Amino acid sequence: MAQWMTLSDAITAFVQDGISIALEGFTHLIPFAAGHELIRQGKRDLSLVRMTPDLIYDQMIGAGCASSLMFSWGGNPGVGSLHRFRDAVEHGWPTPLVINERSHSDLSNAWVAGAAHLPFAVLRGYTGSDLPRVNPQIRTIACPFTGEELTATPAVRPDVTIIHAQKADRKGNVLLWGIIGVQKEAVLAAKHAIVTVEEQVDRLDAPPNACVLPHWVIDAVCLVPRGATPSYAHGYYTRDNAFYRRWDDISRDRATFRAWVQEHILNTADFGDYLRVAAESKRQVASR
Amino acid sequence: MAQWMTLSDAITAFVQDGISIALEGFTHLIPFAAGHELIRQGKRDLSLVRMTPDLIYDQMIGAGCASSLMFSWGGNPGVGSLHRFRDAVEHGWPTPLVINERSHSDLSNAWVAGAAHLPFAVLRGYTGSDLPRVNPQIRTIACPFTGEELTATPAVRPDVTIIHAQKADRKGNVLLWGIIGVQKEAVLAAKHAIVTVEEQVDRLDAPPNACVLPHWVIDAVCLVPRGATPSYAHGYYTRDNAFYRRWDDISRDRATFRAWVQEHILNTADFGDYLRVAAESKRQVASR
Amino acid sequence: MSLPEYTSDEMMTVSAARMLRNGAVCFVGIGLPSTAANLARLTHAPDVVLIYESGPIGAKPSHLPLSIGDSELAETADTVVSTPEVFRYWLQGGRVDVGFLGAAQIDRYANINTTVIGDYGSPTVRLPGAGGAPEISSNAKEVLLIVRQTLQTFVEKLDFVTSVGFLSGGDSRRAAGIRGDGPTAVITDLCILQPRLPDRELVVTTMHPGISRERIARSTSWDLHFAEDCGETTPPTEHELEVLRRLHCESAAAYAAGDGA
Amino acid sequence: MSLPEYTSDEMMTVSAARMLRNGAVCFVGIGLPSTAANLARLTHAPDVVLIYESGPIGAKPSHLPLSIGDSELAETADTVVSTPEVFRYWLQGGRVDVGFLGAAQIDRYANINTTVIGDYGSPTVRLPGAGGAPEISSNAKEVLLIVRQTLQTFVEKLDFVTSVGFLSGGDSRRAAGIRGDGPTAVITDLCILQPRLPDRELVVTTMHPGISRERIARSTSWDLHFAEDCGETTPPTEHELEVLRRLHCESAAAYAAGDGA
Repeated sequence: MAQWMTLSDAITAFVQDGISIALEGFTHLIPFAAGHELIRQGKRDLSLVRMTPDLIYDQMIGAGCASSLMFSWGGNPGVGSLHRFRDAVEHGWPTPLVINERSHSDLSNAWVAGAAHLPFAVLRGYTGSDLPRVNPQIRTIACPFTGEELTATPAVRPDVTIIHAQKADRKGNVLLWGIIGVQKEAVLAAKHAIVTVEEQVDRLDAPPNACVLPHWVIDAVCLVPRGATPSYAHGYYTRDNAFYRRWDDISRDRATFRAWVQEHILNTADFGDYLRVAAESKRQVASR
Repeated sequence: MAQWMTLSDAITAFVQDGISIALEGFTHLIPFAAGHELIRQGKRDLSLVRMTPDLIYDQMIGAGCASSLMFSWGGNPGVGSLHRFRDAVEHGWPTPLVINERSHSDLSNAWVAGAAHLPFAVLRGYTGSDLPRVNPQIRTIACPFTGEELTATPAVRPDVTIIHAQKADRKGNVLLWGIIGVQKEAVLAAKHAIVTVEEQVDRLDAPPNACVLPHWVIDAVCLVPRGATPSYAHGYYTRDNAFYRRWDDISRDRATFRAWVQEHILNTADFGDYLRVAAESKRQVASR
Repeated sequence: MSLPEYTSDEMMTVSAARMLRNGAVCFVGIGLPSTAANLARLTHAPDVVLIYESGPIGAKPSHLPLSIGDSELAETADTVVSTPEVFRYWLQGGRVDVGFLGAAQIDRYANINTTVIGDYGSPTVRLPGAGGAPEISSNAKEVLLIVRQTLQTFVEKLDFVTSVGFLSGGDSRRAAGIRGDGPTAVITDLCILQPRLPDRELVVTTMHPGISRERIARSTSWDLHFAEDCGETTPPTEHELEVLRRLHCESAAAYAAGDGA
Repeated sequence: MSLPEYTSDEMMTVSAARMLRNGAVCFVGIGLPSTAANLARLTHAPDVVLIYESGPIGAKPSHLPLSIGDSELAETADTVVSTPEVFRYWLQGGRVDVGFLGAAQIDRYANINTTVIGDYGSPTVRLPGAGGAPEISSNAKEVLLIVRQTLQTFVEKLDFVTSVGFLSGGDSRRAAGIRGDGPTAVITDLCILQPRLPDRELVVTTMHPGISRERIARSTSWDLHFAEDCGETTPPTEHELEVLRRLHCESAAAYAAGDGA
């Protein structure tokens, strides 16, 4: 049963050091506010799951929150590398990062298996690829009818999933639309789910067959306007492409990154405060 | 690539005697017009697939179109038996009917596997049930990670799927909404797909994340207003519950059924003609 | 104030409705289960969540659907998902508290048959079949069964096991690796039966008012036992009957509606 | 009329775009593949269907998305499905005619690496990884690759095989049970390479105008062969360049947009 609460309270209540956690959202609706709050609360030793680590996990990895990462594509889309992710994998900074690497098709199938309470997923994947050689979790299975050999991979069932959505009603029923990625699966596969939303409404007014998550599959709902920034929320604000490009400079160097985290996350009280500080940083960049 | 054509032409072009065929739609949007046209064209020896045979297959089975049936629940919802289905199974009338019986969960998973081009589906099903004893296609499979034993069943991939939908645009892109059942899976699992629709529109105006089938996965689109009668089309007309109840009398007796098929299907030119004759029958029933 | 008059079917439906706690997520079969679940929703359990196998989640119909997929269910639901999603993410996913089922035959361990009377290969009566029952009975956290009690329905041995209750009783259900607690009550037009520990055989725990032990025994093919503290079912209240009858009345109007279309 | 001036990247993108036939269903990676696919859509192939792995099917963006899931893709698509559905029903389901991919390394049999430079356990450069590539390369009916040609990208041996082309050449791809025809062309900033029968080694089939055999050979780590009838790539037309440059211009404006937000 969903409870409305502050994001800070939700993270404190449901996220303990050492748990497995997924913050999902495929380019769209990435729950950045929640990622910042995990950094702000100094969470450690998290087993991260996310198809595309993106800037959100680059920040968390660089800030030392993670001990492992399950993922399928780890770049800054359209820009280049995720420097903090690379630094962790290549040099173990700030702490070593164990990786569990899969393909998009595999990991999205694994989310489906998790939501369906199956222990594994079956797909036509990886043939000829070296990935099964370096990831012993990628196995084969024979079809009991045709004898055909297919790929089997374990389901994903994290302790906590966090997503960002456009709307929730007072009971905590959640509506999202546009690019919905694996968010429904990620919520249903998790033991606990936290949803941050752009707004609270009296009625969802969901179109037929929309992606709705009923309040009874969610633990906490948190009102965080612009909570997906610098990602976007369809119908609310656009993607801050400029920030994605600026991140390349901010994150390339350890000291610059640390200073950014200190100023923008550790020194801010919450995501509203971050947005004010970030807007100020932008003005300074623009006036240079 | 979808071609707009008459239903009669579509059935002639894509349905040959002896093929496997699914007319899907879970209570809602059942493609009755297409079922009638299959009877009208005297198709024989069809391998039918449908979760709920409903009146549409009761009519086709009684008319002698089918040699086998894969299904998961064969009743007249809220009314009772499907008498033609029972007569075929119990007495082989008008021809013997080989049945391949599964559960709803199994068959809907088998549709998913078919759409995903997998040879089999995995589910938590049937434990303790006698169904695997009488259906050798229901087997077990061990999880390669946990060793847990699960149910494996073969995917469904019929030669032809026919569905009814609310709208299509000029190119043949199709939109359906409301109770969407397994229609997307049934279309994507089939070698050929025919869609009958309530109306042709200039623009679909589909809401975000709606159930849209693009024209390039469909072979034929046919304009058949009220083509789901006595089932319903959400937003267009309601279910003819009275007819579902009257069917109990019409279908109970072989001669009465045959007379009904002769008058309403074989003696009518198309579904529009059927609707006129059926309306006349209703008036007679009402005036008795 | 005189007690209201009611039929045995009304007693059965009201008893079944009372079993649903407010807020429970309930996977509803069509017919008696749907009637009972909606009665619960309109009386003591306004926040019960009804899931129908055709796709509606959180349906709040004003009249009883004749079929499992009536438009009323889609229009009043919180959302409508595909049928595979209902079975995969919601039922198998472990999100259903209570599965609400009917049956053509039931045995002493609450195993049920909805497939055939007679031999499977050459049946005397071909019944509709499994539908969602095998997976509802094994994936819902608990199951409620509603069955009219006769010698034909309460049988010594099922002609076919469509869906499991407690298999051969005792711990055999758990030993077979089946999730969920299984049937916690069977509600009939004569009484309420519940599994007795440790053997999990169904025993009568309350008898509906005016129904004798003899009548119940005569309507059961096996040697039926009665709980030591077996009492009387609380009769329907005026409010329960009023809501139930209004539901039926509005439904009858809806069922006839097609005629005028 | 003088020939228009153009860059080698423009020649590459135009060449790649021309490979897409009108009406083809194309699974598009971000970056160069997305640029080429949209150029095709805005020139000779208005009915090409673009599928992005984030969910949009039939996207018709007016500017190039910076990421794989920009709102422009969702807003202009015929429909937006979930990411699992993209990979399960549409790619694995066999509905994709052409997979359009980039790579960090490619070998003579068009196998590609997007995972690591160096050893997997202690990489010199950690690349982004597989994304959709392993299943695109094995489930699409054919694959087009776009890669800038250098000694670092055109290598004798991949540091890691992320996704397969023709494995060890000849019939080895088919023998491994992999669906689809595999890569039918590799488009670079210098030339177009295609698999030669029967060994399926990549050979140069056309060289871009002004590019010499020596330049191409110097940019390739293996002993590269040229087709017997190897000719010159048709240079970009004014129309192709105009559309491509407008696309880039509108995209640059969109990328900068976030700053003002």
